[in-house]
Amino acid sequence: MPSLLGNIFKGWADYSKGNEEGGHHDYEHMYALAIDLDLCTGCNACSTACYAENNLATVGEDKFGARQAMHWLRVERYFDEPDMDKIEETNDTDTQSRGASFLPMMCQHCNAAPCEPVCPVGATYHTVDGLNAQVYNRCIGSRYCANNCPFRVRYFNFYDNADSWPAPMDQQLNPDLSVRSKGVMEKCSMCLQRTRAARDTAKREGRELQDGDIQTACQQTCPTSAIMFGDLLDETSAISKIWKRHQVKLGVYKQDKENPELRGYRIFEELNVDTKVLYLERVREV
Amino acid sequence: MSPDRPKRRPFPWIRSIMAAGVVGALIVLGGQLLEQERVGGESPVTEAGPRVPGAVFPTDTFVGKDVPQPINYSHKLHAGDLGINCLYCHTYARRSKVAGIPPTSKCMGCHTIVATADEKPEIEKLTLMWESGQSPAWNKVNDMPDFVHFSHERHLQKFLFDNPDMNIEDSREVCAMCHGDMVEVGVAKKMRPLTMGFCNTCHENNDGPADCTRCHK
Amino acid sequence: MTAQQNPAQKHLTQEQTKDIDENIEWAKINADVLRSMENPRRGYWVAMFISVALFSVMIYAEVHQYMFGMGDAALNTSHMWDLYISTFVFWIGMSHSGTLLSAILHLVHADWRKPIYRFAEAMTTFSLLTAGIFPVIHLGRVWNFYWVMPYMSDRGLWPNFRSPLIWDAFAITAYLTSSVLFLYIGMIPDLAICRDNAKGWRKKLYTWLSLGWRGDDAQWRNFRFTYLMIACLLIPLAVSVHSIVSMDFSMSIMPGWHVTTFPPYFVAGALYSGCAAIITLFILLRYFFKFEHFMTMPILDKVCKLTFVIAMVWTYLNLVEFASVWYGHDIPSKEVLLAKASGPYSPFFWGMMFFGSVLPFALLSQWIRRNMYVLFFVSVFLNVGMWLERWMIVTPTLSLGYHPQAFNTMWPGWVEWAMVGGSFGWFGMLFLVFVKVFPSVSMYEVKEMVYHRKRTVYEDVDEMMNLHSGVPGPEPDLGSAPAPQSTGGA
Amino acid sequence: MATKIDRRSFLKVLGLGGAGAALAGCDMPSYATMEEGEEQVFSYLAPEEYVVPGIGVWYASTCLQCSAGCGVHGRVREGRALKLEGNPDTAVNKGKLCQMGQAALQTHYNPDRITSPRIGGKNVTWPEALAFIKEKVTGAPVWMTGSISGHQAVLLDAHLNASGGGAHYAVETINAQAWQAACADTLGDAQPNLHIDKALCVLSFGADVLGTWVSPVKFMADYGKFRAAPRGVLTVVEPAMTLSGANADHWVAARPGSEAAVALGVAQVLASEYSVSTSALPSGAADAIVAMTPERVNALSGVDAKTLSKIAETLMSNSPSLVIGDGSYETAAAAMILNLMLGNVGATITPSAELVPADLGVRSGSTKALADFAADAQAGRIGTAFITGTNPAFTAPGGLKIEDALSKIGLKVAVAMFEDETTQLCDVVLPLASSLEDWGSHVPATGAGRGEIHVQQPLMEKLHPEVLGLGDILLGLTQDAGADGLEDFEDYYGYLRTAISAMIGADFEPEWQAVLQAGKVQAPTADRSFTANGALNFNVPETKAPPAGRLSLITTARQGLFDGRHANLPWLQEAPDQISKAVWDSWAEIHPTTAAGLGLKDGDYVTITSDSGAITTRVFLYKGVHPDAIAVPMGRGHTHYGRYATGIGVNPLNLLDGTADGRTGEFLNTTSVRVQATGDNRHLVRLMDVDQQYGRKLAATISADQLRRNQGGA
Repeated sequence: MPSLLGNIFKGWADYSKGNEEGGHHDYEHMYALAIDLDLCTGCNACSTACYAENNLATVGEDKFGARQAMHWLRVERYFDEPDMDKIEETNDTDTQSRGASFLPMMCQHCNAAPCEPVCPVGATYHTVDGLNAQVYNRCIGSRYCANNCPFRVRYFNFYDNADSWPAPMDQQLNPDLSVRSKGVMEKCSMCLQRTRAARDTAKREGRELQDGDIQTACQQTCPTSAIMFGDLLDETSAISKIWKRHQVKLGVYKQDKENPELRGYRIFEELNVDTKVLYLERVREV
Repeated sequence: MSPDRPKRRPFPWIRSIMAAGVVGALIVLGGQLLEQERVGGESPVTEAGPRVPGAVFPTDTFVGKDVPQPINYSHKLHAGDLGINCLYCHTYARRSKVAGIPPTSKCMGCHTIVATADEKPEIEKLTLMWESGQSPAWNKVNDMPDFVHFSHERHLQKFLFDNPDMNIEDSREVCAMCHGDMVEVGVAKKMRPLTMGFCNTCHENNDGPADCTRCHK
Repeated sequence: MTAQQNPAQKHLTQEQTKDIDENIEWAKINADVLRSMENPRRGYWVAMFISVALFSVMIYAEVHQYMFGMGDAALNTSHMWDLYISTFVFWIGMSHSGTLLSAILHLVHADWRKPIYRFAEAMTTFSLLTAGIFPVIHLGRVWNFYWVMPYMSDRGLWPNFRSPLIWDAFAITAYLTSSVLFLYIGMIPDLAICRDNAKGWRKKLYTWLSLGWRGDDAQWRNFRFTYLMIACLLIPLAVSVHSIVSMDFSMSIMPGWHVTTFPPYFVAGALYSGCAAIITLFILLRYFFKFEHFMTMPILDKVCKLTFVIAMVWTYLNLVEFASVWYGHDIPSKEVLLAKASGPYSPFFWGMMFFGSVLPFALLSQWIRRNMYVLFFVSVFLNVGMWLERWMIVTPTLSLGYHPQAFNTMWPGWVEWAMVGGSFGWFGMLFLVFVKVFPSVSMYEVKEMVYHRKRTVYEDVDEMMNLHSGVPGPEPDLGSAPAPQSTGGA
Repeated sequence: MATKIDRRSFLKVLGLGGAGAALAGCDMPSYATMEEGEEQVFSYLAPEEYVVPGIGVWYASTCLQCSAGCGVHGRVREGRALKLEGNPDTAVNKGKLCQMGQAALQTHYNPDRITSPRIGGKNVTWPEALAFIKEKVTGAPVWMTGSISGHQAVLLDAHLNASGGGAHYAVETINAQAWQAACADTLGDAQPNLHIDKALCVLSFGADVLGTWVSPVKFMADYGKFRAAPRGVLTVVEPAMTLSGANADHWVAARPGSEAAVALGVAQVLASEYSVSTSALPSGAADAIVAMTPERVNALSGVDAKTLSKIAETLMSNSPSLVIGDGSYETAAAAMILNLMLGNVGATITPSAELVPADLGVRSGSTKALADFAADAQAGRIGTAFITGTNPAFTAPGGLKIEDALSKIGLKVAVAMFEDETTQLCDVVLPLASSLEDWGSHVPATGAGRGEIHVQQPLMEKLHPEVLGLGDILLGLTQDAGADGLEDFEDYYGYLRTAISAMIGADFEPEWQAVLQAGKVQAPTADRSFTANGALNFNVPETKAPPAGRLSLITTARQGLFDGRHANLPWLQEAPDQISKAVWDSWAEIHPTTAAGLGLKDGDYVTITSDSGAITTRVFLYKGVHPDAIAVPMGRGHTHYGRYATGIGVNPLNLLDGTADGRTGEFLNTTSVRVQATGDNRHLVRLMDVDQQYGRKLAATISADQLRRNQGGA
């Protein structure tokens, strides 16, 4: 009896502590991303690398058109520049004279994630590494999490996409993570399998995880090195320096920067979901 | 109410509901106690001290099926009587997720000299396979579902290599935590359920990680 | 004894001035209700066939969805929910008026509810049984639905108690059990009557179900107390169930969903669509089972007026929500509101506004309240309006939201329409079986009503004629009322 | 109960009794998912020392998805290649890969691979195929390949010499021949090193530097440094927006074929307003510049004087700059003139290193080779043709009539991984090994590594036992043809190992393992210097506005499906196009005003007809294309290329009439077409249906001045 009921009482302590301090956990790491939109050329290498690393299914034209595709990382392309600081020549010229702006959009791993409290079976939760984890075996497919995600970066297996890997293409599947069946929600896991492998290597070598031990698949293949991954709790890491240089802090819904012209910003910050992907504004000659 | 109705005691509704409640409670509590006993709690400390010092040893009464194997190898003889260390054959347990079935070259290392093909029919089968360059197709016994990330290396590191009071000769004790005492078994028999409940309980007792993503791929 | 017909009521027959004819014999009540449970005629089988056909389409759609996945329901990355959830809320809404009628009005002693509360309570139970299907079939992995329940699993896992879907599961199961209990306990005296008049398998069934009811004084006292206790427990439960269902939306952060007035708005909407459904079933039962004597016009009048009042409450709450968005600063919510009014879903939105807020004014005209055919269609369209309202809450928000990449207009796939249609078939099936197996009008309550009405009417007559009152002796011989035969029932 | 209830089933009954099993196939409590004895495990026989099951090993190799030849690290576990990453040690891509490189896995594991030799569509064995070839060979065999380099090229020449000196046609649809010709004419070095990272301003005329031009991953890495503080300015002049155009600070739409006019116009502005001397230019350049007045530029290209002066001002205020031009010889020459005028030569353009073992050098492919092949075939000068690494039947312009040119060849042998349009027309098809299961050595397209030759090694066993590598096939054919000195190599691995060991001067295992680990070997190089030389003959084409109802079609190239070779990879078919975000289908990009003129709205089908073909596809409206142009990306429209490409999209290459560039003979990728709406409309399937941000701060932009003000904040 103690093991089961104990679990709920012990669980209750964590659970209540979680509520008292506004979702506070005692984090071991706080993994985050920083993406420099001025370096991002929109070449889509990161998205294809994500397909290769995470066993993403290709669904074909009809299902893609019905918006049932599985692109965990999508590179969006916009033609307007809403707040290009007040230049007189607006965008309604008859030529796209300042090119297009690209935005790699993936799960933002919010610290106050709106998808976590609404999952009926607790299939998505915040790990001690500061990641929003999606446990594929626990998900029963109520899909409330995807409805509640303001970024729409949660993708549902509407079909059993087993036909995406006809033999011998199934030999390419990465054994470090599962192939999701129909009825299960999935999303960018910030290459959880790589984090796990790096932690095993570090433990084997008897040392702490250092900055640069873990590279996400998109970061590793990005030709202009626009994507950076790292642990915000580690002051010496490159990612902490970037967040600090752009004066962007976690846990707030409005940054109060001394120099408001710094490029770093977070998307939908006003929703107080506390995202963990720092975007650096794209730069264009006026 | 017609007077001629025969006098019959009305059905004792209340008492039957109460009785059903009690029986139900007994079943549930009994189930839990069985569960408790099956999953194991404090390890029964035998006089020779805990089998793995510093670890709560999971006990379980689960007994698996006898799985037919291409060669009926005997752990009882090799690991038991001859006292060969587990890690001699299952070398990958020290360095990788999987413990690994020993390559045929390791078996033939001894069996070209000791107990050669002409003495033992099983060894003859093995040697035939060795010469034809085809390794035996063993049937998995302690099989984890594909979505589980279980790393032998991490468990051996905690209970064997980083454990000061544990020396490598008794690696058999650490393996017994999940595989039971292989010394009394033929090829292999599942001695632990290896279900999520079993792993969870052991992790709780030995303060292992409780984060879902540590084990769920 | 025909009352002097004043010109305004010239077309009203004598029975339409009083809630119930107090001279009706108790034997006639038993006879009428028991006749409604006799072997069904052709019309019944046609209705049953349609219901079963619709339900089998639903079964086929569910098996298809179970085999191939949710894709054919045309759901996509932006619209993860659609008709399943809106129809689930619709059916939960339908169930609340049954409780309103049978529990709330019971407490306020509005005895005009007595002839009609039984089928209203049955409607509650069956719409709950129908609503219960949707949270299960909309799951991606339906075979793990039991993970929602807090059972002691050997994996040491519990459901996530912070999720509104878990509250839904608890609320609906609690509400289902209590409304089934309330329906059954309220029916025990009637079942005793049926037991005494039934033969064959019905007799065995009713004997079991009536729990040995003899109608003696101790049993009545216990019954009265139990019935009152459950009624008191049921009222807060009914209100909380639909508030929790509304929290599925108000707990989210989506524009158009996280509105603080959702709980009362949903409860009002629930009572409103429930009353409309009561009118519909009132007319159907009255027409098919010739219950003109019990389901009289004045009672229908009162139900229509009640529906109108609740409709206005709902309209007020609806407009409050629009106003709070209009004057608020949340730009995405304003976009959703404007898109509802002018976007691809605008015909359904204006349909909802017309059927939900304008059509109820038709209930004010006495002509419509008297005309069965018109009132039937008015009540059906009220419910169509309420179904559209649920749909217009779910889908337009999901079609817009915060991220422009998610902007997408979605129309339900064939699997969804099959499920929605099938749910009406399932409800119809349940209701048709109910009317043939159980008394759809509560006999002892109608007798109670007749008895009380008679005493109030004749009391003043007694005083006038200073006859001895209070003792339910033989009726004064006032003309043509035939003497009641004594029957087995109380 | 007949059977004995053992404890396990009792607990199972107990567990199930309460909840009740729901639908069939439900997920039983975790007891039931445990299987015993269901799955099998095969132990190794005698494994390598470093091979541990469960731990991935990274092997170094080379990516052959395009001719850039980036270095690759492949992750292999339990004998299966799982993931490709860039090789950090190769100077060309320094650990990075583009999306085509990432998708190389699907080329290897593609279900539509040819798995055994075929004659006339019937599977045969290798001896039968080789015997058939030996018997049917007439005349000296010729080879048609893509860009090829390294030891395969050496073997190819050996085979050609040994069997009668046939010609070698290196064919690449997407190439930089015009730029190489211009550099050769002006600098004496066809492939100078371009240093984008040292430039403060890059001006590109029709060269998609970040997308498909020469070595995109290298240029993208340099672009990363180019954008770092002090920030460089990128200006791109092209008829339709490519990936470079999308990232330009200033994108200029020029009428197709008029880039040379714009370049000369800029030179004219530099000379007149900024008095940059034009004396040191090659003859013929100065008067071409003087003739190109702004009014004439506007007439020819639609680019007004204000834009010209803005480009000139950017060039002058940000030096050193770098000007690149491609597409036609005139454009490249005009760009080189601008480089000479601005003094970029020596600053951002430096001499390339000459590879001492010259025979390993790159035979860079061109479309002129395809024209010569077709001409020779028509004239009956080709008896036997070996075709590999290219798909002429798909990429040839319609005007070339490649089908009946091929029909005139006696014996056609295709050495290919997939059935495609060309193998349909060939008599013998030999199954080729993929880049992940073959040996080879490749010289990268840009000389970034100064003589680095990338080594290609197999990451895993061959998927299909019958396939052979190009090196092995060449070695076999050459040994049959009786070449001396190659007899004692029984496979290409032996030949390659001896050749490379000779190059590094050590024939022992450790050195060879070191080469395989590095994935590259350093070949000796000799420095080269620029030699200014003679005349530049200019005839800038008169590109006028097309007559009513006609537009000029451009076949744009995209980093993804490239020239159609990657159409059979589902990852790349489903990867949204970088500019239009469309998937799994072709589209025609057209300017909104032109579309309004033709009465077209988004998603309308149009039929585009030229005098050598017609295609019907949907319109995509956006302002990133010149109003007189209609741009259809190449890559789709295969009639026979496996399940993922057949019948998907349309092939604009067939519409080109095959007019060639004067100096280089390359096909121009523009032709005049008639565009008619067909009336039906279907929503073009795209990643996102909106191009605007609706006032939300998603991809925010700031001006460069604000960045410079906060240089510290970067």
